This record gives sequence, structure tokens and C-alpha cells, in this order.
Amino acid sequence: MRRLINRRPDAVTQLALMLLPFVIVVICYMVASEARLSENPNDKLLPGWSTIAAAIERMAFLPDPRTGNYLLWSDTVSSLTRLGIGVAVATVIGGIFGILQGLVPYFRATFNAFTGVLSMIPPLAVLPILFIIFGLGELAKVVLVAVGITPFIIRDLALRTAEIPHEEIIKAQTLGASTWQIILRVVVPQMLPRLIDGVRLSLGAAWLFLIAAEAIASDSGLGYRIFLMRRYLAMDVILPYVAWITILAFSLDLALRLFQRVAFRWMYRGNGL
Amino acid sequence: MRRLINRRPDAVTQLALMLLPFVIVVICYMVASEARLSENPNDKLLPGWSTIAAAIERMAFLPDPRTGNYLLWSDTVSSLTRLGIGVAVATVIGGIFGILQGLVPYFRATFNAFTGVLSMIPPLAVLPILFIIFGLGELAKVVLVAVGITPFIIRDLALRTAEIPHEEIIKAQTLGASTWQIILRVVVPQMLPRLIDGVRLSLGAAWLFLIAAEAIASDSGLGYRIFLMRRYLAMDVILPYVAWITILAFSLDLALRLFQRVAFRWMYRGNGL
Amino acid sequence: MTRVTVENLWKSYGDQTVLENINFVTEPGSFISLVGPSGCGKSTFLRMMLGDEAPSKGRILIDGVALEAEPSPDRGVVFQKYSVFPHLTALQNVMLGLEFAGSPIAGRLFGRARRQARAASLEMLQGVGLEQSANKYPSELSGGMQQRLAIAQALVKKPKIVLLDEPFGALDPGIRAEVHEIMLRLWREEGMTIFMVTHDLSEAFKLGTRVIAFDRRRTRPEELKAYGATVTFDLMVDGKIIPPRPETPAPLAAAAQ
Amino acid sequence: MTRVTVENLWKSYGDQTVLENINFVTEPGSFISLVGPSGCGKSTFLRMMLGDEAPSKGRILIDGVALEAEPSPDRGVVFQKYSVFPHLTALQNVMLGLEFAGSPIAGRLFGRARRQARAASLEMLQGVGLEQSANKYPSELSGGMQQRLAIAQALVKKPKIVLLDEPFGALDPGIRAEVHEIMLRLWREEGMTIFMVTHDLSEAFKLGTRVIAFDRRRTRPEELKAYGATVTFDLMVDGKIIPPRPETPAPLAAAAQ
Amino acid sequence: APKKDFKVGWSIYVGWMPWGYAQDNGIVKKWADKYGLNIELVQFNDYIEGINQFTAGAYDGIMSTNMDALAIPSAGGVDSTILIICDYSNGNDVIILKDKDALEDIKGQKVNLVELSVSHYTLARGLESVGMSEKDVTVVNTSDADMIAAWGTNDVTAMVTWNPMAAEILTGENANNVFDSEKLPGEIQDSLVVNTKTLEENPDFGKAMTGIWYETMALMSADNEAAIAAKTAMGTASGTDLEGYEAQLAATEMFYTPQDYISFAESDLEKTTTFVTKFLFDHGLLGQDATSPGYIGIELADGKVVGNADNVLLRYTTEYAKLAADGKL
Ligand SMILES: Nc1ncnc2c1ncn2[C@@H]1O[C@H](COP(=O)(O)OP(=O)(O)OP(=O)(O)O)[C@@H](O)[C@H]1O
Ligand SMILES: Nc1ncnc2c1ncn2[C@@H]1O[C@H](COP(=O)(O)OP(=O)(O)OP(=O)(O)O)[C@@H](O)[C@H]1O
Ligand SMILES: [Mg+2]
Ligand SMILES: [Mg+2]
Repeated sequence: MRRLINRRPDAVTQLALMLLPFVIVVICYMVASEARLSENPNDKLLPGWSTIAAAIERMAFLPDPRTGNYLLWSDTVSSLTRLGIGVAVATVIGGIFGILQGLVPYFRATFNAFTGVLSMIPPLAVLPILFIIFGLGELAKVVLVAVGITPFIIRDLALRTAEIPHEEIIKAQTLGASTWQIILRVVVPQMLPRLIDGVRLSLGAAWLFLIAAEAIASDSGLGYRIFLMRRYLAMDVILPYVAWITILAFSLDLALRLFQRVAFRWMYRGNGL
Repeated sequence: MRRLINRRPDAVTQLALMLLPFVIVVICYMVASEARLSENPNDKLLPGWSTIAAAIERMAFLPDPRTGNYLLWSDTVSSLTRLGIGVAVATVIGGIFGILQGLVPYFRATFNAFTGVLSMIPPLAVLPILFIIFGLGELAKVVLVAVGITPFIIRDLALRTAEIPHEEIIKAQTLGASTWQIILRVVVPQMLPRLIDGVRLSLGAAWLFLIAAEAIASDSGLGYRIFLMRRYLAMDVILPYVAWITILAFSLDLALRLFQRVAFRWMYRGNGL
Repeated sequence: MTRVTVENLWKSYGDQTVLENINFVTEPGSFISLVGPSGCGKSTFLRMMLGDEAPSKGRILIDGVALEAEPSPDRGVVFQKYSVFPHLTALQNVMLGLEFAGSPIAGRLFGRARRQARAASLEMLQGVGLEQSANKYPSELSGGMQQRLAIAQALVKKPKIVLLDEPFGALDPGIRAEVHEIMLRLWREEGMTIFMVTHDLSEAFKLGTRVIAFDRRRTRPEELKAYGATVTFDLMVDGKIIPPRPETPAPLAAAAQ
Repeated sequence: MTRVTVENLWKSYGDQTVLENINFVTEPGSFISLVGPSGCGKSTFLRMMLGDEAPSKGRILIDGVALEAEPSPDRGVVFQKYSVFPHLTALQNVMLGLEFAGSPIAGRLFGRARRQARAASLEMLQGVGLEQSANKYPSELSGGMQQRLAIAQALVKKPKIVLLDEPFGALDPGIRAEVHEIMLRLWREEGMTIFMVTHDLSEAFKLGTRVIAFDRRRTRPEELKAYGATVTFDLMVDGKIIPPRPETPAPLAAAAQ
Repeated sequence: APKKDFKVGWSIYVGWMPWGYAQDNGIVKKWADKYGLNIELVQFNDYIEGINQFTAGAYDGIMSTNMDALAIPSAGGVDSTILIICDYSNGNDVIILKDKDALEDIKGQKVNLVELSVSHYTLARGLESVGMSEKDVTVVNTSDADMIAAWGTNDVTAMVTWNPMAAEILTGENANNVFDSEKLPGEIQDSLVVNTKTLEENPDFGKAMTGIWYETMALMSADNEAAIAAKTAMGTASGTDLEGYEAQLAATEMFYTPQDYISFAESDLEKTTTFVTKFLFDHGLLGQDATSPGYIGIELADGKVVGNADNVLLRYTTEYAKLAADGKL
């Protein structure tokens, strides 16, 4: 009998094991749903598959009678636009501040403590202030997403920048580089993939802030729909929406990882022979 | 003229620079508050210092006429209790699953994809489901905090565990260790400080979930108070509460770091001579 | 006393053959130096000896019995790096192996058993000259001290076979000579079989009773994948230092006697 | 041709004195090997030569002028690790220095200037035998190739002084000998002054025209903090390999002539 | 064993504050003890979450409007009974315009409100009263907690909300009340809704709740120090003071006595009920299977069923109030 730690499942077992927890969750859901529906066929909490399928068809493939939109798609476009802009803004600001904070002592002295404190403020608590400053429109939602994740991105990137071996910075100087040239040719190219890591790590929070923002004032978006549907416990819509958000989040993460592989080949080539 | 990158501020300059952004924010606030108050002396959005001071006194140092509690303190106790239990639960579960996922191939095969998907589900979107399952008492809030951060802790720790040099695991086996002994004597002690890092990284999210949970169903807690006051735009109460949460978050982070230093001296002794 | 038999051993990763048809038998109590160019498969061979990797073909016997397919306490190891546990003091590092054996559930000894293990470990530490540093963490020890600690840690289990993968590569010459002495003394006292991978030929000949070199016989690019390294020379040293003569590889058969 | 004068140089970190009263003058075109036990301050000395650290007392002059207090292109450097940029191909690594000089804002050359820089860099790469690998990333190069690349990268700027901090420590003996040849050839061709830190005495004597050893004179524990290392021996080698004779340190004064 | 433990949810609203006061001042315990029960009143910060919990079966009773009771528990198949109507909104729900003072001016504007709530209903009824429909405006869902902050932004020009937010907003100079629920008397009822099955099996629960309510009502409607003290406590608990609370009460038609409630409930509720079902049906809130506004039957206090008699899921009852009126509790 080998130690557990030395035993590796073969490919088929691996697949089976991977699916196992998902299957268990589905079965649990089915049993619970069955039980509730047999007591009250109108139960909204754990709808049956057919109800869910009908809701998916209604939201995704039939135009909404009131607006003529396909709601799932228009919600998705709204949310992804907000998320995209918010994350892009956070990435740019986070990239600039992170690199400068990690590299330039004067800059670090000025902003390190400040971003440290900023990152501790729970953005949800200061929402009213954001509303007053940025209004209630799309801007406020984008800003909430950006405000929510920028401090994290800055701190992460500043740490990573500070981790660049001191030798590289010295070397660049002996090759005659100015501070600006060091940033441009040595630091930025090496930090871009790290920045993407930082963005990937903060995507979860970004979704959270997006949903929170959409819950507060909106007329479209995935978070808006979920919170609206919550008003009458329409779990048949909420569950597919949650699954859809999960799929979107997963795909975004995957896309970023692929982009990283393609754009920064130097990180993945060879293995330091 | 030396390169910017090579110039370091002296201690006094450093302090001055550090304070600079805070001072700027305070001045901006004062100017904006002044301007709004001169237009409308009853403006609630940016109250003056005296209003804020009065609110602080009312919340922190005078008993609430209705319950006889000092509200700030009873809110703090409620919130910290929930946060503490939620984070503790997440730490324990995250620690166990993270280590097993990182170390035992069969365990990894079973749970890696599952925790990956779980970590992509935005907990705010499933809030209604959580409330239904766990009721609205303290349990639900604790569960939301735990559910919100556990997948992150698991994934972080699993990665860290997988990073333990393979040599160490081999070595332990040549010393006769069973899988259980390896976990107990080799992996857990080395992963505890990493686990604390993971907890520190997820504290921000934990606060977020706590505030969101308290916003929905509660009768005490810092998040509850902020949302209650939001209805009346009582920024004179909200701003000190936000500052207080920030201080608490900062102190927690600091406490964890200090604990790490004291409890895991082996990480900080010497520097590999 | 232990005799290791390597029979017709092959190892491939995917379609890349790393080791090809390795055959030899060691005398009990041998100190075998393994040399060869970087990437020729020396570490791979040690990993197979450990049971961490399975051979693609052929087998390894210890005293005529196929070796256990996973690391076990009869085969100790010292790597170039990561060989001691950073979270344990020197003394705890050495005691660890004794605690594993004596306490399957808690992984810790208490009371008398603990005092005994402690005494045995301190003695071991003394053997490698670390008694002063018993309560220091590895990060507080120099590289040479860490390697001596790793040796003490491995030997306290009295393994039949000790595998060393470039154990002294990171040490500077003075400290290296000192650790050599300790190593030789322990080897003579304990009578175990040692396999040591090294890049330093003079070290190989100074310590080994036998030097085995792995290398590829075919190096044309189109042959690189299909053919692996094998034993290209195999010399008995008889306890004294003989300079390397790579141009006259001894026939395989001679070694197997 | 460059003459380096080190005058009464001291370096302390806090109350720990690392280097104490270092004095010497180098002939133009010297190849100086710096040896000494680990932690004696060799790297610290190189960092002061680079301008990365300031001396606590004393000064360093280059051709009679105090050296610039930050790294500059007249002093090239090759470290043991992290000496090339991982995100640039070999060719880009070598071109980088030329691009910095030619393009202050964009940090990149275009058109003819670029073609010229490219040609010069390719020639440099050829000099170190890397013309085949011009488009590979450092992670695709072996350790020896990376160090040769680092040398090419440093030398393309034609620095007056080259500082090497254990540049060949990680290479195995065959490759090391090969890089030695390249290094010696480039040194003779370019006529620069080289400071090389090494742990390997035979390397120090093989390459250096002069070998300087740093060491502490006082090693009693209570003296360790207050006294640092200084020059304990200083030998002219005259281009041929002389075995080390640490027991007869040459007087300081002899070296300064 | 018969059920002993009951949980009832309430949230902060002028007409429901007495429940919190009753809990804090031992009135709940007194009546629960009288019937040998344990009754716990739980405050929800989020009104809808409470109704969801009730629908899912975690609570035995909940404070809800008639409209939400119909749209959530009833449409979710939970047979529910309106045990007590605490009050109806008589000006509490307000349509507010910025810088305009006629409801007609709302045409083409964005209107911030809690979608699908009584505010939405108020808007729909208001628009109807001036011959417009929802197509003439754009509805923007806005969290009730943020109404006051939202009003302060330039984006917001029209809003429907309820007290205390409405009162606070109307203190601003540019805010105009152009329509309120005073014009919809009796349509927006704030009630204690309980699970019908639970009530049938545990009439003592109904009796205890009724007893709690009318004792508290008697206390606060009296003209004495105790009443002032009670109202002050309720005001503070809802985040305002006595004055603010009195102002909110002014826009609320409280049913202080069982008789008030009985005569309201036994009056002609059929018409109001039809308005509500139509609104819900138009917004798809009666469930996917609903084919007409009368899909869910509503049994009135006199036993008459409005809508589908085979699918009665919401019931009014005055049975317990009558016991209270007769002093038989
Ligand atoms: N897990 C693996 N998968 C695929 N190839 C591997 C694996 N491990 C080793 N190899 C390949 O096998 C060959 C032998 O590697 P090994 O580490 O045994 O060499 P080595 O002789 O120890 O070299 P060095 O002297 O550099 O330590 C190398 O070409 C290596 O790339
Ligand atoms: N930034 C620093 N702060 C404090 N002490 C330092 C610092 N840098 C180096 N030292 C100390 O100075 C001494 C000399 O270090 P240095 O790296 O120069 O030694 P070295 O001769 O290069 O050693 P090695 O051969 O191991 O590279 C050491 O004791 C080291 O701990
Ligand atoms: Mg190896
Ligand atoms: Mg050094």
C-alpha cells in the first residue's frame, strides 16, 4: 500500500472525481427541490428544471414584452460594459501608481501609507458620497468598481515592482538608463503580466462591486435583474443568472490567462536550463 | 543630479510626504463642506467638524436612550463577533481543504475544479439563497462572511502548499513519515504563516460581506448602523463609522502581522547566511 | 551490509529517453560517486533509487529484493537544497525521524521516549560538529552547517543506503573539505552504501570507492531523443585518489564482478 | 586607459564595520581578482565601485576623479544572477544599452540607428559565441550562455571598468573554462580594467594580473563588530598561474607601487 | 407536540414601529406567556428579505403590504392570511418632482423608485389618474436606503418613495409633492400576514398577536405621558424623533382599535383589490401561469371570493379582531 500522497488517479478517475462534487450538488438540489415542490407545487425557492428552463427561454430567447429586448443579453452587455470600463480604469491607475510606488522612493514615501489606508475603507460604506460626486448614472457604477479595486491593484503591483531584483535596476543604470528609461524598458514590460495577475485576483471583487452598484440604482444589468427578481423570490431567474455570472467570470479569467500566455511568451519559454 | 530612482527622502521629509495626501484630503473636505454649508446650513452630506464631533459623542459616549447601550461599542462588538467567527470558520475550512488540495493528488482531483468554480460565484448574488437556508439570525451573517472568503483561502493555500519543495516531502518520507505525519509535522507548521497571509488578504472582502449581510437583516452592527443612517443621509454618523471601520480593519491586519512575527520566528530569524 | 543490483534500467519521459540500459552491482559498504554532464540523468537515477520515480524498464534490487516503490527510511537522502526543514531547529530536524518512528499519530514523542530521542540526536549533531547550534533554525546556519545538519538528519535513521545529490556543490572549498571528512568518518562507522552525485571529479575520486560516469554515447541531434545516457566509465578506486582517465572507460562486465 | 585609486576606504552598516582602511592603486588595464571568505565585504566593495553604496569614510578615484555617486555606463557589471533582462531576447538585451544612449524619450531606436545598433550587437553576440541564439529569451539559454550574454551586454557599452561578482560560480568546469577564454580575449581587445570577485583561487590566479584578498585581521568574537576586513594579501601575477600562498601576505605598500 | 415557538418579522416603517416597541417593553412576552407560547419578533433591515423568508417557510408571520403579500407568498403558493391591517397609507407614498409641480410634467422623465414596490404601484395609479401610462416614463430601480442621497444628485429629477425618506426629501426647496397615496385611500394596506395553515392549527398564535397589537395601539393612541414616551421611543428607533414620527403618523391612517379595522375590512375592498391584482398581473408578478388578474383568488373578510375561487391563496380575516373587540382575548 503506497502512501496516499504518492497515489495519483489515472485520467478517467480524475475526470470522474472532478465531476463528483458537481454531481452531488445537483442531486442535492434535485432532492430538495422535489421535496419542496411536492408540498407546494408553486414553491418559488427551489424551482424544478422545467421551470428554470422556461425562465431561461423567457429571459434569453424571447423578447421582453415591455421593452422588446432580449433581457439576458441586454443585461449582460450593460454589466460587462460597466465592469470592463471600471476594471480598465483601475488597471491604468493601478499600473501607474503601483509601478511608481514600487520604484521611486519619493513616490513611495508619499503614497504608500495613503493607499494602505484607502484599501482598508469598505467602499460600500461610502456609497452615498460616491453618488453625490458622480451622480447616479453609469459613471457612478464604473467609479464604484474602479474605486473598489484600484487600491488592491496598486498595493499588489507596488510589492511586485519592489521585488524586481535590485541587480536588474543597477544593471540598467550601468547601461546608461535614466529613471524614465528604466520604467519604460525594464519595469513596465516585466510588470504587465504581474498587473494582469493583479487584475485577475481583483475580478471577484469587481463583480461584487458591480452587483452592489447595480442593486442600488439601475435599469439594466445582471445585478439589477437579480435584485429585482429577488423582490418576488423568482429563483427560476436568479439561479440561471448566477450561473451565467459564474460562467462569465470564469471566461474572463481564462481570457486574461490566455492573453498573458500569448503576449508574454518570455515568461513561459524554456525553464532556465 | 542623481537619478530620481536613487534619491531617498530623509526621515523628516518622509514623514511630511506621508502626511501630505491625508492633509490634502482633509482640506478638500473642509472646503467642500464649507461651501455646501454656506449654501444650506442644514446640508447633511458634508457636515462640519462640530456636527461630526457631536455625532461621535452621541454614538460613542452617551447611552442610547432606547436601549441604554453605547451604540458605537455595542455595534462594534456585534460586528467583530460576526467577523471573527466567520473568518475563523473560513480559516479552519480553508486551512484543511487548502492543505489537502495542495498535497494529496486524489483530493486535488476531486476538489480543485469545484473550489475554482465556487470562487467565481459572486456571494452577493446568492445572498437570498443563503438567507433562506441559514435563516436571518447571526448564523446567516457568519455564513456569508465564511462563504465569501473560504474559496479564496482554499485556493491560495493550495497553491502555497503545492509550492513546498518536493525535496522536503521526499525527505520526510525517507525519514519514515506517513501521509498524516507529513501533514502534521511538515506541511501544517509551514503553512500556518501562509494561511495567515491568506486571511489577511481576504479581510477586506470579509468586511464587505459583513456589511452587506448586516445591511439586509440585523438590529446591530457597524454595517447595520451605516445602512440605517443612509436612509437619512446622516453623514455625521456615517463618516465616523467608516473611519472607525477603517481603523479596525487596519488594526486587525497589524495584529495578524505581529502574531505572525511572534508565532513563526523561524521565518524571520537569520537570512540564510 | 547491502548490495544494490541495477538491472537493465531504462527511463524515458514521453518519447525522450533519458537513461538507457544501466547495469551494475555494488559491493556492500561501497561509496559510489556518480559523475556525468548536466542533464544526463544522474538525479533521475537517484530518484529511481528513492522510489520517487518508477523505471520505464528494468529494475533495481536491494539485497536481491525489488526496492519499495516509494521513499522509505532504509534509503536516506541529502539534496543540494531544501534538505532540512526550515521551521524546525537543528535538534528538532534530527529528532524528526525518530519521532515519526515512535509516534504514528501525534508525530511527537513525550517523556522518556523523547529524552532518549533527544540524546541520540544530540550525539548525532555532535558527530557533525553542530552541538553548539542545536537550537538554531536552518536560516541561522551557514550553507555548510545546513548540509552537515542534513547529513545528521538522514543518518540518525541508520539507513542502509544514503543518496547524495550534489550535496556539497554550494559550499566553498575550505568548508567542503571539512564536510568530506565528517562524511567519510560516518560512512566508515556506519557501514552503509552511499551514492553521491557530484560535478567535481576530484571530489568523486577523493570520496568514492568507485566512480561511475553516465553519458550519452550518441550525440548527433537526430539521435538525441531516442538514445539516453548510459554508463560510460566505471572505475574502482580502492580508497585512494586516482586522477580521472575518461579516455579509457572500463568495460561494464569488470564492474559487475 | 584607466587607473583606479582606493584611498583609506571604510564601510560600516550601523555599528557593524564591514571594510576597514582599504588602500590600493591599479595599473591601467589591470585584471584584478578579489578573493576572501564569505561575508568579508567583497560584494560591498563592488557596490561602492558601482556607486550603489556610499563609502563610510575614504574615497575611490577613477583617473584621479572621485567616482560618480550612482551607477553609470563607464562601469559595467556582471552579477552571478539576474544579470540579464528576462523579458528581452539575447539580441534585445545587448541592444538595450545602445538604445538607452540613442533615444532618451522612447528608449527605442528606429530606422538606420536601429540597424546600426543591431549590427554592433550581433557582432558582440558573435564574440561570445551566441549568434545562433540571438532571438532566444534568457530562460531558453543555459547558465553559461546567460553569463556570456551578460558579458556581451556589459561590454557593448565599452565601459572603462568592468565589475564581475562571482560571475562564473554557477557554471560547471567545462563551460567555465570556455567563458574564461572569451573573457580574457575581450579584456585584451578592449583594454579595460576588470575587477572580479571569485571564490575559486585557481580561477583568480588564472585570470587575474593581480590578486587582492580581503579578510579580517581580528576574529575574536568581541572584536567582530568593531573591526572589518581589510587587504590581507595582494599579489601581482604577471599573466601566469601562480599557486596561492596565503601564508605569506605581501605587504600593502608593495601593491601600491 | 403542538407548535410553541413562533417567529414574526417586521421592518422599520411608521405603521409597524409599535411591534418593535411591544417587543422591547414586554408586551409581546406578556401575551405570549398568557397563551403559553414563545413569540419572537425579528427586525429585518431589508423589508423584502423578510417576506422572502416568510414565503420560504422560515417565519410564521411577517409585516407586509397587501400587494407584496399577494405577489410573493400567495403567488409562491403559500396560502396566507391577513390577520391584522395595521394601517393604510394616507399620504406616506409620494411622487416627487424636482422643480416641477404638476404630475403631468413627469412625462418623459426618468423616475427613481423601488421597482415593483408600492411606490411603483403609486406611480402606476398616479399616471392613470392623468391619462398616462408607464410607457410615458422610464423607471430606474433605486434602493430605498439611497433615496435621499440619490435625490441630491443632478441625474435624479423624479422620484417615488415613502416616508420617512419622502418627508426628508420634501424639506428641500426644489422638491414638490405632485401625487400621494392620500388620493388612493385604503389601497396600500400595511398588514400582519400569517401562514394560513399555521393560524388554523394554532389559533392561540393569532390571539396573542392580536392582543399584543391592540394593547400597544391603546397605549400609543392615548393622550398621556405614556403615549408620548412610547411614540418618542418609536421615533428614535426609526432613526428620527418624536416630531418626525408624529409627522409620519399624520400621513398614515392607523387602525387604533379593532372596530376601526373591522369596519374597514368589511367595507367594499373588492375595488381596491382589483386595482392591485391588475397592477401585479400587468407586471408579470402573479406567476408565469397566471392568465388573468383574477388568477389568484382573494377571500374577503365576509367570505366573498374575488377572482379564482379554486385558487384562493390570500385571505382577510376579522375573526381575531372581533375577539379583541369583544374583550375575549
Ligand atoms: N519530470 C520530468 N519530465 C520530463 N523530463 C524530465 C523530468 N525530469 C527530468 N527530465 C529530463 O531528464 C533529463 C535528465 O535530468 P536530470 O535532472 O536527471 O539530470 P542531471 O544529470 O541530474 O543533471 P544536473 O547535473 O544538471 O543536475 C533532462 O534532460 C531533464 O530535462
Ligand atoms: N545592506 C546591508 N545592511 C547591513 N549589512 C549588510 C548589508 N549588505 C551587506 N551587509 C553585511 O556586510 C557584510 C559583507 O557582505 P558582502 O555581501 O559584501 O560579503 P561578500 O564578501 O560578498 O560575501 P559572499 O562571498 O558571501 O558574497 C556581511 O556581513 C553582510 O551581512
Ligand atoms: Mg541533478
Ligand atoms: Mg558577495
